[in-house]
Order: sequence, then C-alpha cells, then structure tokens
Amino acid sequence: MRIRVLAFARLRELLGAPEITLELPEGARVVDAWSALAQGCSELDEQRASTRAARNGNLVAFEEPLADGDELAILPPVGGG
Amino acid sequence: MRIRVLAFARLRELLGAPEITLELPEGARVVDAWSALAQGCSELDEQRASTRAARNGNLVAFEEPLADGDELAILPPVGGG
Amino acid sequence: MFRIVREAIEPAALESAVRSGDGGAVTFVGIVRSRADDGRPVTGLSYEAFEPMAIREFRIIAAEARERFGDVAIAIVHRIGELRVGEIAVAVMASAVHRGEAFDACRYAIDEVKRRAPIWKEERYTDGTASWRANPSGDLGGSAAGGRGGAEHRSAG
Amino acid sequence: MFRIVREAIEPAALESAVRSGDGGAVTFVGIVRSRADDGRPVTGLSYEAFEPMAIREFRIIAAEARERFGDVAIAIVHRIGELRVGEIAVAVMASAVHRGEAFDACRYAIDEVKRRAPIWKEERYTDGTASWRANPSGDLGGSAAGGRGGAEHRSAG
Repeated sequence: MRIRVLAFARLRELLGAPEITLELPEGARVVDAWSALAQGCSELDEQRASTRAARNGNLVAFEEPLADGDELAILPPVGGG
Repeated sequence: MRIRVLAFARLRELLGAPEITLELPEGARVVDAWSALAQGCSELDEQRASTRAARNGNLVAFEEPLADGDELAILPPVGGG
Repeated sequence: MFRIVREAIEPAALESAVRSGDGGAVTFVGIVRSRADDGRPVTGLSYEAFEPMAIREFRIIAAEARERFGDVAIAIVHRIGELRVGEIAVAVMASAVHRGEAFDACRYAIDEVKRRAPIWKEERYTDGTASWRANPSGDLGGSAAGGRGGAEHRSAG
Repeated sequence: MFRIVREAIEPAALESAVRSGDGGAVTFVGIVRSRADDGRPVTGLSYEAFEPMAIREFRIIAAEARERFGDVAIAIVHRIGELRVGEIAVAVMASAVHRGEAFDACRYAIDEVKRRAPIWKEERYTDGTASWRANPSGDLGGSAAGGRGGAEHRSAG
C-alpha cells in the first residue's frame, strides 16, 4: 500500500521534506512507517519518544494499522501561542 | 464653616442638585452635614445606611470631623463596569 | 492609561500600555446588555462618575494588582454618559511577561473597579422607566455605615 | 471564527464573534517577546502549522469550553510564518453574559491551544542561530509513546 507522510518543524528538517510517499506492505502499522522513515537517520529515530502520529487528521497510537491512501502526519511537541 | 457637597446618582436626584454649599458650626462632622442635607427629605435620609462619604476625595467614616473649605462627596453603592 | 471618557472606547487603544518585554496581554470589555439582570428589556444605560476619585481609584487598583501578581502593566478606561445596547462601557487591559499574571491581574482589576470605583449606572427600560443599579459587590470597598450592594433605587422615569 | 492566518492579527476582528446578549468579552493576545525563556535575545519567531488539524482542534477546544463554562462564544486566530518581536502570534476571544465565564473560557482555550494545537515555533536569535521550541505543556494532549515537552531541538541555524 501507499501512504502519504507529512512532517513538521524539526521532523520535517530531519526528513528533508515536508511530505513524502511511502510504499509499505499490507498490514503495516504506524510504527512500520516510522521505521521506514528513520532507517538510516538516527537523528530522526531519536525523536521517536516525543513524536505523536495523526492518521487522516486524528491522533493515533504507533500500533494503529494503516490503509492504502492514508495520510500520516508525524508531529513533534507543539509550541503554538 | 463652609463646605461644598457633591452628590451622585440617586443621591443627586434626591438632593435636587449635583453640588450645594453648606454652612455648618465649627466642630461639625460628616454626620452633621448629612443631617443638614437630609432635614426635611426622608427619602434621602433612608439612603444613609448604604451611603459612603468621601472627604476631599478620601473615604471617611461619618464620625470624621470636617474643616472649612472641605469637599464632601456623598456616594451611593456603585455600579460601574 | 487610566481614563474616564465620554466617547466610544476602542479597546485597541489600551494596547499602547503593553511593554516591549510583555508576552501576553488580556483585555476585558464590558458591553451594555439588552436585558437587565431581572430580564427587563433595556434600551441603554446612563453612567456618571466622580471623576478625579475614580481615576485615582483606577491607579490604586493597578498598584494593588502589581503587588499581588508581580510586574504587570494595566490600563483602565471607563465611559460615562448615555450608552446604547452593544456599546462598550469599560475596558481593562493587563499585560505581563507570562499569561497567568496577565489573566489574574485583569480579573482582579475589573472585579475591583466594579466593587469600588465611584461610578454609577442608570438602566433605561423600554417602558420608559429607569432605575439606578448598584453592583452586587458595589459597596465601595466596605461599609462605613452598613453598606449594601445590589439595591435598586427607582428614579422618576 | 477559527483561523490560521499569514498576515497581522487585528484583535478587534475577533469581536465580531461576540453575541448581542453578551455582557463581557475577554481577549488574550500572545506577543513575540524580545527574549527567549532562557534569556537569549530573539529577533523573531517562525511558526508553522498542520492547518486543517489545527483548525479542527480550535473548534474542539471551543466546544469543550462551552461544556465546562456554559454558554460562551469563542474565537481563536493563530498566525504562521515569520513574526518579528512585538507582533501578535495568537488571539483568543471568549464572551458570555457574565464576565466570570468569559475569563475562564478564554484562559482554558489559550492553555489548550498551547498544549495541543499542531503548531510549532522556531526561535531566531541575534547570533544567527535558531531552534525549535516546544511549550512545557506541548505534548499534544498526552503521550502516545512517552511525550515530553519543553525540549529544545537546535536546528542548522
């Protein structure tokens, strides 16, 4: 399946792009998408503990299953206001 | 001695003027000024319990002595804001 | 900025009191409501003030807020005269480095203005009558001779 | 009114959300400070947002405020892009029949915006460096995988 990943702030900088497309095997979860992104980028992987994931605009756990066409946003701690 | 009395809101209406001058004997206190004002106006006198007095801009008790040239403001409960 | 004004209040004008280091500003505006607390429809309000004492009271309230909440900037502007429904009667602005102090100081200042600033309002009703309305807290900061708030003093109409 | 904007915020614009029966409106504005929390001099901030989710979060926060504090009207506007010191980053307005609810709802709304709206800021320092700054509360409403706020992530500069 194919998902669209949106990254923000420090995570966007570490990923090198605000948006990338991932090809993942059927049955993949958020954690698998993260592993694919973090592969070869230890600095990104270090952010795992503070990163939240939003699937199609809703916060989800890293164990959440993904589906073809999903939008997955990876969100560092926020600093609005 | 001569004092200037300022009255506000409902007290101004009952007194019939925003400002009047009173002649009082030496040694007069706020309560004496009030009695002079309320003489013959029972509706004004009924407001006594809720009225505060300010002598030259400072809140004072009704027992406060007055002096020639004082400005005495009589203040009903406030309703600003 | 501590003022009694006769013209419309522009809340944005109070922002001039914000200092360069402040990170948060809280502004309260009190608006003339279309109904009295007892539900009677209102056409407008008439405010009057003992102006020099009111302005001095605004300054004292601001100084108290700084004692209680630290380094806050405060502005208080109250309008007097005839106001229509929807118009702004009072605006209070408090700013500080952090928002907590600004919220606390703004709340304190408007509560104290309503309690003890020498300002009075007369409600004007759609039936042509009017009455002076005190605030529930409006005893001018304590009873000298048994003060009492929230009373209604019906005037001639 | 729930918006992410790129141009200067005019707090007066939020007053359009006040309803005819409201007697009090409380507006918070967050202003870019000249110093970071650690004292470093700042030339400005850069904000970015996950816009559709941020606006949805604003609406949810407003609905929660109505559940908690009763019949309040709320407006939330956050600016993104490059901001200079002294400019307004966020404005939150809450209005109600009485001021207590307006104060409580405004405070709740800005606290929650800082805690969980998907908005990020990068501080730009006078020495040419920059770093992403999370709010102490900015864990997006709870940790999925051990969230942690207040961290600094120094970026390239």
